[in-house]
Amino acid sequence: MNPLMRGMTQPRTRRDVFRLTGLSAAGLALAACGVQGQKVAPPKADAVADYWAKQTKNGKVVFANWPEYMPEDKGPLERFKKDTGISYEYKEVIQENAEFFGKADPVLRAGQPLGYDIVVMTNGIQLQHMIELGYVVALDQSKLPNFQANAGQKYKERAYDPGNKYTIPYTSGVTGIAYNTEYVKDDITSIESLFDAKYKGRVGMMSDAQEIGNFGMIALGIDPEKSTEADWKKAGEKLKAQRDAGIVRKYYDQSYIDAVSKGDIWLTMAWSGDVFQRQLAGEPVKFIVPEEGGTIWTDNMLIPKGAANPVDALMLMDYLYQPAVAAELDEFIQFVTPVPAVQDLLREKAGTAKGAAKKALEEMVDSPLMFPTEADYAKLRSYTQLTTQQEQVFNPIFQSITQA
Amino acid sequence: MTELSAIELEDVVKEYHSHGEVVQAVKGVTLDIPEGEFFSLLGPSGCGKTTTMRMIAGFEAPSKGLVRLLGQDVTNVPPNKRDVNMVFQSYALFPHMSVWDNVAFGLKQRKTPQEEVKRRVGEMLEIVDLAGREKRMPRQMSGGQQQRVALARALVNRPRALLLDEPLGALDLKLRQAMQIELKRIQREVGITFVYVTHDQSEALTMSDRIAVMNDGLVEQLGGPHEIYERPATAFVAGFIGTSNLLTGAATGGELKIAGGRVLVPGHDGEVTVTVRPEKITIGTEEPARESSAVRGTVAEVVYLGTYNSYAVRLADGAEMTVFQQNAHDATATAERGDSVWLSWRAQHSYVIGS
Amino acid sequence: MRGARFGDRLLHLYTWLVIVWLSSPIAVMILFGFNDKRSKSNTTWQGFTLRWYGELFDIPDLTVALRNTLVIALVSTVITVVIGTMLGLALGRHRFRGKGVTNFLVFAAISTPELVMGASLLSLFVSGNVPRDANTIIVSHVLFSLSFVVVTVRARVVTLDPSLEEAARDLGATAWGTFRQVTLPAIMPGVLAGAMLSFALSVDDYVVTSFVNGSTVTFPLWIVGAVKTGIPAQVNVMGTLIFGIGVLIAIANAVATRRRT
Amino acid sequence: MRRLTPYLLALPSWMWLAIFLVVPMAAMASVSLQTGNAIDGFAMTFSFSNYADAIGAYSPQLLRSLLYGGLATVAMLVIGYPVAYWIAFKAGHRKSVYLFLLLLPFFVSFVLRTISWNFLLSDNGILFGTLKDWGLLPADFHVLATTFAVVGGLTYNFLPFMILPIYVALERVDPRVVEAAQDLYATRAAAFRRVVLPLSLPGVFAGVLMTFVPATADPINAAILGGTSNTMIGNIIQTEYLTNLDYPTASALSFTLMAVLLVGIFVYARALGTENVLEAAAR
Repeated sequence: MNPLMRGMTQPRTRRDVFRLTGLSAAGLALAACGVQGQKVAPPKADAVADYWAKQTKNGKVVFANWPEYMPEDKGPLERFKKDTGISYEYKEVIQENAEFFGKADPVLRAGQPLGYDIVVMTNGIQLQHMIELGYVVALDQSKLPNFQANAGQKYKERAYDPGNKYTIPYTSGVTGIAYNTEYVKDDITSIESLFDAKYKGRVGMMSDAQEIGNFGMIALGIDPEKSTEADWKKAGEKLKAQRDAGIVRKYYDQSYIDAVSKGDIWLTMAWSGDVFQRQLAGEPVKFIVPEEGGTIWTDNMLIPKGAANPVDALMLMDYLYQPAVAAELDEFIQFVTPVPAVQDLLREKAGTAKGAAKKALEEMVDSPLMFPTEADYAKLRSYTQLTTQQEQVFNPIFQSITQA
Repeated sequence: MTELSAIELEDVVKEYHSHGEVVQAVKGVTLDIPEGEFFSLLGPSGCGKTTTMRMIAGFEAPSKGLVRLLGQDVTNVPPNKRDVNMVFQSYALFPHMSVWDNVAFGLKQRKTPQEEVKRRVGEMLEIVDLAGREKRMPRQMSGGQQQRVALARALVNRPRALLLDEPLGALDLKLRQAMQIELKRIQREVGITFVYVTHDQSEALTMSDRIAVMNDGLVEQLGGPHEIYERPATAFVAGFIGTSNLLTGAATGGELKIAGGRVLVPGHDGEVTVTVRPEKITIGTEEPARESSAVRGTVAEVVYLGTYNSYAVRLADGAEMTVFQQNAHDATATAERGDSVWLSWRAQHSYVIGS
Repeated sequence: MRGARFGDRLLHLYTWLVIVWLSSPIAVMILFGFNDKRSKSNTTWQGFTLRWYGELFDIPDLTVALRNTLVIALVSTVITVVIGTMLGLALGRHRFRGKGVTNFLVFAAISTPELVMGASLLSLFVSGNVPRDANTIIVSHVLFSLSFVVVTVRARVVTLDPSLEEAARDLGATAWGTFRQVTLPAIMPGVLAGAMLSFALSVDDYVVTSFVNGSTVTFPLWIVGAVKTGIPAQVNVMGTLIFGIGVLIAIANAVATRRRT
Repeated sequence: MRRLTPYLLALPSWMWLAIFLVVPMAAMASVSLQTGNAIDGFAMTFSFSNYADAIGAYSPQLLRSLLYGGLATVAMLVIGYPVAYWIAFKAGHRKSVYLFLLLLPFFVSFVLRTISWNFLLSDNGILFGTLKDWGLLPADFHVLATTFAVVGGLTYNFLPFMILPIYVALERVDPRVVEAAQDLYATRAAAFRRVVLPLSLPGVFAGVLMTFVPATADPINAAILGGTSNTMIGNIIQTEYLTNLDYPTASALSFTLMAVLLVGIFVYARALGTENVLEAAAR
């Protein structure tokens, strides 16, 4: 029993209650066991099989996702319920990767269930920590037939999760450059435009260390996936020079998209889906993948350790890979779907649709932001893979620029 | 009058607007207070006496009329530029300042040299008997001490007039009586005009040179204590000041017939209201002589009050009269409850109101 | 005197300017609740519509989030005001052992960065095996609002005349009766100010709540999450309604006080 | 019974503060002295150098936070005091209505308010865009992403926390005391300076405490309204805790911040001539 619980359950005198110092001691004890490390080796294949052999279908699933990541009528989930008889609880509880991890970590570390069967996280430091710390259930590949059949090849070969051991993609997006066509009359093609003194004070960069680091390296012709510490430092110097020259207005989180569509900034690092939604709204923004390259990121579904209904969760994850379901989802989310067949399905739908709906669907089908071409994909790089030790070097290099 | 008037009010009116209605708190007051006078504004609460004083101090601007201090029109002069000071009902001492700082406040505001401030504050604290308590904070003092601080704070400025708003209301009886004498002494010593607002008639009678009795926004009577007591101008004044027996009726040939008796009112005919003070009446069992006013009644109540007895005597028509009888010889009462008695008083003690 | 009246009028105008300034972003929010937007973003004016008012409760999660926020704010405000007023009274009126430490803790609760408070509360709940839900949110909101209530109430209590309470006791009031009929009315401005602060803090909180919410979503949490893909116009409408109801209460209050006097 | 009263009154709050504040703080204090990383674990090494390292690395952000917090507090005082004054003395029986109106925008989520500000203050938005079209402002004029915007945002967001306590203090100033001062030859200005202002100081103190402290620690305004060199210490703590999972540094920075604020309040209380700082702090 931990000291706090003991303190709460034992009868106590008034005097004890006043003894703040005594409670502080309890707090210290609590802290001592609060942040133990528990890096785990990847589970052996037979351990995975063992785990799944013990699990049974329970007829319900709890899905934790980001807001606005599911049509309002919950169509795909409703159909899943009809087809499989599995009821669902859908919770829009994830607002940010870092924050989500920040609050999931103590729970999972204490060996307690998070209360969700599926969680969606972007590839990046937090997802990597989840995997390294053993917070993620290894998937039973044999129970993912739709994924195997329908996922695009690129979505089966992700550096951060080789062999789809722990995750499968929910949706993807591309980090490139967005610019406001009212203020930028040239065609932007190169990443160098972000470093152009012509746009002094009108450039937006991202505050995320990985994202900005990647762009610094891509600008220097370095492939982030193969970068070294020396490369990071070079990229850091380039980004620092960019800041010191007053070119950068601000290091943005999600808010860059409002800034660029209003013209506060003229060009910026950007995520494809955001820009596409603004284009559809008739705002003067354009998205390009720079000729030097951009990055691709993916929001991934995973089953957290201690999940109560892993079998049902896995069924739902796979269900979302049926092309029709994926199409319905993508039409709402408007990011890059991991199921290539969606493009044809939406094209078909556009053929029969009328009026504004038809126009919107046609724009989606033709958009390189939702369906990047092979040429686009060829320019896309993945995030740098970092060990914890590397991260302790990598992050400060770029944070010292974005958080000066 | 050769003396200069310290304070003059000329037909002063104060109106308030409240939800579209106009309320007149003061309905036209004219006063002329000479220098050095101890002047009281007396009346029940809500009669306009405090509003009148606040107009003298400058906290309220009159809706109509003029206020003059020492002959100068100050109607629109703010309070800080008027050479009068005020002692507030709740004292309004500055809670964050010591006794010394409270008393020195006015002098400092007038940029008095530091040496002089020191001397005068010291002197004034002597006068009000607070020397040695300079460092106290107001909340550490008793009500009587706070009252004296308030007095000192106002007087130290040597104002042309001192305005006192029921300054003794919060004190107990003994202290109040002591302070009444004290105030009178101080006033004589410093020789400045005091304007004293009170609802306590005995306080006003004790201290004042002149009294203005106010009722419902108007001055009902203005005069010395003796005049106001003995010759009330209105039934209100007669009733408000001391105890009065009021008798009304039609007089014929200088005599007013009432139930069970007669009241002599020489020289009056027609409808009259007569007031008789209870201490002027003699109570007895024999029918009095023809030259006195006399009335028969039954003793309803006898109250022993130490220096005198108070009788309530019921007349034939049910009206009651109050009679005071001095315990000059022994403490036994002349009459008991239920006794049938004669009340009598001399003709000159029947005062016909308004004559 | 005339100059003074002019100054007062100037200050009156100034007060309204400050109110307008504080409310100006709300005006934009209200306006865009009527925006006939077609895409998910809601930043350019695309025509007038009442559609979002009709579809106000079409996003079930958002409706739930709003309800959660209001219930949590109400409950936590009640708890905070009760225990905060008690502590305010103790600190303002009494001498007792541990007063210094208490004052220090009141200060510490204000000065702890929100993030640290949220993270450490989460560790505590996890260690104590307490499930995170609306209850843990309420507990946390009480914690960070408590000091604000204590400070405002205490400021009021220290100047309260103790003889008032003695008078009430003298007139036969019980200890509780004295508190209810004399002390409480006298400290009411402080209590009310504290309650308003506490409610506003609770409704507004994002950081601490995001740690201790478990799977309970509040209005701010839902909105922060929705920023990524564009905030639906229903959010503006709900904000407008909250604001509108508040204004109505203020007006009703003004009318009621006018009637009474 | 009498002697027990204060303890009984304080008991619920004590329990709350002890369990939900003291215990977690003690845990945090312990974490701030540990070394390690999130993956391999942290161990208690009594590493006081965590503090030196954190302060060394982030002193510019720490000083900047104190500066911004201080500027915003002064601005709030200057803007808020007259409002509190007018409501306390002149608003009559509508006092609570005005207070309510002042606080009303804060019943709407801060995210919405912030988004609205972003829209209003946009470089080419309805405000500045119009002024620029009329040629009243230079084309590159902007408020967002500047120090002014951050301090302005802090001022905006915490203003009610300044106004309310000052109002509470002013509201109990006896108007007759002000009249007494005027009667004693003080001009309106002097009566304010010598009587009203000193009597409202406890409220000012409470207001400063309630605004300076959270404004200095606030990460949100800098993140949303700031530019490239407006990072405040709250943002750093957030990054260290959430992104870098460097719990010891985050804890050490938090304690440093709290200590600096405590010292600041102490100095401020001394400047006001308050004898007992903690008494004053809770006033």
